[in-house]
Amino acid sequence: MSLKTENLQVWFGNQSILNCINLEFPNKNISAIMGPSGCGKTTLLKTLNRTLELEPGYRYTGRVMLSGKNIYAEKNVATVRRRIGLIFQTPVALPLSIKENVLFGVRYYGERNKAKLEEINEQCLKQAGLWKEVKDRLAQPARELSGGQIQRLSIARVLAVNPEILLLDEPCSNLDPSSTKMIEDLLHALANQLTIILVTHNLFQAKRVAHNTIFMMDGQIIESGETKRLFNHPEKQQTYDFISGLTW
Amino acid sequence: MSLKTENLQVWFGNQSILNCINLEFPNKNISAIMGPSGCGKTTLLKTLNRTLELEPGYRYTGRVMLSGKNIYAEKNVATVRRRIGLIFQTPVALPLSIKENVLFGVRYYGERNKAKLEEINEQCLKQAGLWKEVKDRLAQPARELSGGQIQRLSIARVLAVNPEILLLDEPCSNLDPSSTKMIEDLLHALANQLTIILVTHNLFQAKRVAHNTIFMMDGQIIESGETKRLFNHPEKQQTYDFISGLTW
Amino acid sequence: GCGQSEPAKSEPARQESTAQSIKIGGSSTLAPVIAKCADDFTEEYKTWNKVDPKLPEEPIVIFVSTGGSGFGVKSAIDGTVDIGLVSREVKDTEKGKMPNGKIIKMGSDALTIAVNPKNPVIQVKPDLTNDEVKRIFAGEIKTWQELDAKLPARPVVLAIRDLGGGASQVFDELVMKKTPIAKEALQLPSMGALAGKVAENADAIGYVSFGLVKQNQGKISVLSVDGVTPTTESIASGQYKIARPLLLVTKEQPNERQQLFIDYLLSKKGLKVVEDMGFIPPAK
Amino acid sequence: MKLRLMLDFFWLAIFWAAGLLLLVVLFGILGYLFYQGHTSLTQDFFFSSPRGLPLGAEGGIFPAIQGTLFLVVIAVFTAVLPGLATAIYLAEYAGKSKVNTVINLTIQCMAGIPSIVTGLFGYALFVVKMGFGISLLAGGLSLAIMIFPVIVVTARDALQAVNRDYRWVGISLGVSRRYLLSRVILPQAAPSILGGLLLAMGYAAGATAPIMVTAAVIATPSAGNLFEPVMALPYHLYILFSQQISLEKAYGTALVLVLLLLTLNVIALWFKNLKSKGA
Amino acid sequence: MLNKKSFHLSTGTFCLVIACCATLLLLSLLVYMTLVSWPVWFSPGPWGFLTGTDWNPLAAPPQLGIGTMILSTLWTALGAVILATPIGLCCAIFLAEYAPSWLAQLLRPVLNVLTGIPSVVYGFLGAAVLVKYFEITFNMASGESLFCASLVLTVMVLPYIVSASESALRAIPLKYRQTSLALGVSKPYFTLRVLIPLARNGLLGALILAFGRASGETMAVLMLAGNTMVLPSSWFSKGEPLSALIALELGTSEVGSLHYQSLFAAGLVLLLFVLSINLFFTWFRRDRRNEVGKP
Ligand SMILES: Nc1ncnc2c1ncn2[C@@H]1O[C@H](COP(=O)(O)OP(=O)(O)OP(=O)(O)O)[C@@H](O)[C@H]1O
Ligand SMILES: Nc1ncnc2c1ncn2[C@@H]1O[C@H](COP(=O)(O)OP(=O)(O)OP(=O)(O)O)[C@@H](O)[C@H]1O
Ligand SMILES: [Mg+2]
Ligand SMILES: [Mg+2]
Ligand SMILES: O=P([O-])([O-])[O-]
Repeated sequence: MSLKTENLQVWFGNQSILNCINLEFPNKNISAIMGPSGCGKTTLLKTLNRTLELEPGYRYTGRVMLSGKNIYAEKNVATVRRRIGLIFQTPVALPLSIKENVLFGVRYYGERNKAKLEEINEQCLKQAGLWKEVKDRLAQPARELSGGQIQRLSIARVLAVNPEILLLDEPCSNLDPSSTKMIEDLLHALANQLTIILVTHNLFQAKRVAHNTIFMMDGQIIESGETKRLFNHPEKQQTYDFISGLTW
Repeated sequence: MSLKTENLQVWFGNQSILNCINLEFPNKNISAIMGPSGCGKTTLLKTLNRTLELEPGYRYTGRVMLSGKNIYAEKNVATVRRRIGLIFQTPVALPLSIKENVLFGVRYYGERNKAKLEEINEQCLKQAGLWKEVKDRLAQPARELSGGQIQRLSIARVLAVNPEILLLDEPCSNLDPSSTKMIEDLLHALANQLTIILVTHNLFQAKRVAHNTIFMMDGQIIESGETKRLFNHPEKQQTYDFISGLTW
Repeated sequence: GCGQSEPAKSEPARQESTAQSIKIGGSSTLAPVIAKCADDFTEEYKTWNKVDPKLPEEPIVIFVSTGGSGFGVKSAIDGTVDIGLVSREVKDTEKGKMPNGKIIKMGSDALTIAVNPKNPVIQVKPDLTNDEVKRIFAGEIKTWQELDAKLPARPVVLAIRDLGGGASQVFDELVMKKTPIAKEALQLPSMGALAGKVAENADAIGYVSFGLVKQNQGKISVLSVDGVTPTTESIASGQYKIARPLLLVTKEQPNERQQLFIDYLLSKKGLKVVEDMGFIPPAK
Repeated sequence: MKLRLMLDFFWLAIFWAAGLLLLVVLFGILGYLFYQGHTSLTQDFFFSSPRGLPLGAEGGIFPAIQGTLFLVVIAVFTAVLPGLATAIYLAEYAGKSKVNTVINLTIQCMAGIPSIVTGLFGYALFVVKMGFGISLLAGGLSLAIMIFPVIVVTARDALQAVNRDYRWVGISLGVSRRYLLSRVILPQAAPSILGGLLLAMGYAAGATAPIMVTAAVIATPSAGNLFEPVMALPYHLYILFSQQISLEKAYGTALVLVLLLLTLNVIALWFKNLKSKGA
Repeated sequence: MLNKKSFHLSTGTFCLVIACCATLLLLSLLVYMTLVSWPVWFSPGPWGFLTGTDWNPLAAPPQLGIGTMILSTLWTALGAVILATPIGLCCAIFLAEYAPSWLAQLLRPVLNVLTGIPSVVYGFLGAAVLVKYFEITFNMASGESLFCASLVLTVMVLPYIVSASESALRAIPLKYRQTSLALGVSKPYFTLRVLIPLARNGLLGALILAFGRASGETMAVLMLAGNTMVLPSSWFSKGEPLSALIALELGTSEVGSLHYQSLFAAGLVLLLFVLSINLFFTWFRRDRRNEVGKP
């Protein structure tokens, strides 16, 4: 599914947070969004699946087109959010068992068939690379998992509701190197089926996983393009400063 | 003033936070401390000026020597803290006017002479590079200043009580590039008079300002030495991983 | 200023203040009468020197509180009040605790067996025997129908005074004679409340003070007991049996001011209030 | 899915209904009181003594207003200093020590003491043991025991709410706690502390049980002497109603009591706003 | 410098002394009440006193049993909590999750005012309005009942439940909300499946607190419960809760008499009961903190 933003602008109160964002995220590709702290990366992700609406005092103009349709014109917000899965920076285990965490959304959407539920559970946990570690303790509370496991559980939970696009906000910022590796491999695998958009503050991670990279600053897109090109031959001075570590 | 730690160990409750720290901070030099989040950088700084004692449940062994005297053997804690100024990560403006913020400590130490107070105020604000921006509104509440200005105000406030050593905890983490630049210049200038110890998570900042760099992980010193040497020829694998962005 | 809350200093301070003011408390039947008198007294004289030129020019201050006859006797004994109001006989044990005390009779009252005017019992059975009254309050007669077949089968709601009321003790003595009162009975904290309960509840029966019946003319109806209707005459003559005195008690001999007020209470003006409130002034 | 949407709607309706019920209850109470009581609110009602037969059926409630004010003043004056000192100790000095835990626990337990038990204790201690008699002082002190924990808790929370960073800054500069407290923390916490004090005053003004046996009488011409009893609004209301003296006056008294409380609440709210603007 | 240091110490010590005195006040209250009521714990004995159903302290051999009152207290308080729980929780959820901010800002002072309305006013309104209403609508012989008292207590404890539950709900980190809603589920589904389980302990704590408050209430129950000595057999019978007993009889009991002592014993029972509820609440809250500590 292709995702596109057209002249997107976002304010909180009177403060402008995103400014004239025009982006296109290619289908079944991984795009990385980078930029200094507070530049609006998280806000952009939230705008893309309408969780922005949970923030008090937001305002927006412009459009976000999913397969040619503006998601903000859609009546049913829940469906939009289901189709565009968002995984937050801090991994969250809902206060349910591991299995119920995975099936949380599925159950809401009315699936009652037990066998079917079991199947979804197993498949998604496998996709998230968590099945082996947890298959013997599916009924245990999810909060007993480690940070990295909970991060993968979040991914499984989103995959369970069958999204077409996956947004990830700094998914590895709290993880140790080996968990990071696991998530990156998972993203590579998922890129065959889904469009993935990834916010990261780790230049090296962007280099490793992303096909495209977008560099933002102060709510504006400074530069975007193929990852290699952007890192090796940045067109803008700000981009150069950022990747050489002057701005952080 | 030379500062040295000898076999410093710190626990919170039963959890060991700092482990056998032996460091020497050369006189009138800037030392940078780096390491992944939660490795104990802030704790180390707090140990160095005895604000650690305000944390409930801390325990320590070892010594911190200031000019050859163990600061933990000193009766008068307040003096130790005055001599070793600490500036916290989040800049804090006390709910007083700009001028009173600067003079907060000075007044406590009994300075009553008006002219003298004025002089200290002006001199410290100048040192912190803030004088020009605020000289016309010294009586205004300090919270109306911007983040970078408050950070510099904090530095002025500490300078006003005449410290011999300056500890800074990620002083630029919330600042924009231009404010960062200003603070870095300020540190360079201050290094002529003071010993400065700086915690930073920004590799490039360490490269730019520090004479020496210390790399910590899990409460232990992994490697320390001259900045250039450490970045170009790290001796330990962990250091290499960290500076090449694998660990963060 | 509230700094001088030291207990040591309080004694003299208190003596002084009791010397100036008069504290009166007790029977909820009598308290409104005394409160009214005190109000009139204060309004009329304002300062003590107007009552008696020998006294200094100080404002007259009289406090009246309620709480029941039990409270009246008890507080008089422990000195919390200067004059206790009691609407029952003072027991010998109590008299023993205030050997120098004075007991002054303000008048007489009776406990009438009162019901709501809407209650058909007034037409059907306006006269009860003492035994019937006893059985009603003992809870043996639970519905009006059990009292008389012509009456509706609605429950009897008993309204009584709590333990501290003089009325409850008088009633126990004169009517119940050791038979315990039904536990279902509603205990009301004052005679006024008891009268109010009977006035507003169609099924209620209670022993309302004669004075309050007169104050609430039309709102409360009275049944006769053993053929005697409580009236000023029948009570004064002792024909109506469930009668009780209205007393003022003091622990010591009343001081000058207290005596002046007691005199006022026993004067024409005071007794007029007693009469106005429906009670029977003491026989001259 | 349809079922799910209906369920969603059902719960939404329940939650909204519950929230609105709260508004209805409050405005129902206030509205009803006002409707029944506003006719009594004449100048005479506020500024004259109870009169009539039985006393209170006519006239006003001036001595009761006076008495309530005196009681509240005594209670607040007695409780405020120990309350503040305890709060300061808890917030500033005790840290996470055992003492802190014990005192905090005690304060919480004290806040839970039923008001009638406070009255019982006050009666036994002040009225009987210390010999104050049924008096303004005994009632005021009983009320002080009652509002003491309220003052401690609000002041403690207000002090603790002051930005923790201020403490760190102050301490790392090597100044003393007392200096920091008086120059930064107390001024910051003052509006909240005052607000809490006002609420405690409202609490004391409305309490009946503690003064019923320690201070209140049904008639007194004046108030002000510490060792003499007083009339008080809540007790007067209780007597007016329970002795069936006058329902109309009872509504009037209740309305006055509630208006007093509303005023205190509004002022407390204003203090709070003052603070949020200032910070 | 040196005297500054000593002054600093003395401020702390001064405050500590005061704080300790306050602590001792509670202790002395307990001790004092125990001392006064001492004989009662011997003559009828604790068991007889607590379970006896006859209360007649002035009779020739005095009958001292407060079982009836204890039962009445429990009935009214439990009844109030049972009634207030669903309403209170729904209100709290509404405030924390659904109310538009202007409405929430209006409702919070409303809660404050409801907490502040004196209990005598509640009792008065209950007696003047509710009791009449019951008598007329249900054709009851007399409208006072434990239920009536419970109903008014419900309104009185509702604000406590709402504000304590609301803060329990608000203490739940935002991330749970965002995570759930980002999956495309509805708010009520999130509320019931995630929010309430997360806040469960806090919500229970609010109820415990409310139960403690309701048990100690005096004026409202005094005016509404009916004050009869009969052992309450249902929610709709009348009764005399402990607090009402004390309020009603303290004034008339002679200092030092057995009556006086047994009223203190009743007060002690009430006090210990409410204190243990409070202690239980504290223990409960501490327990909850430990759980939230985990991610
Ligand atoms: N709910 C909100 N209300 C007001 N301002 C907000 C809100 N959320 C975010 N902001 C502001 O919007 C700007 C962008 O925030 P955002 O979280 O998108 O930054 P980010 O790029 O994700 O930063 P980081 O790398 O630190 O996560 C920041 O200045 C932030 O203060
Ligand atoms: N008061 C405390 N009580 C218990 N544990 C603490 C306390 N303060 C810090 N810690 C723990 O000590 C460890 C080191 O904390 P510290 O703040 O020194 O890390 P840091 O290196 O400064 O991290 P960051 O880069 O995120 O600021 C962490 O695991 C932290 O959880
Ligand atoms: Mg972000
Ligand atoms: Mg840190
Ligand atoms: O007049 P009482 O003693 O019955 O209140």
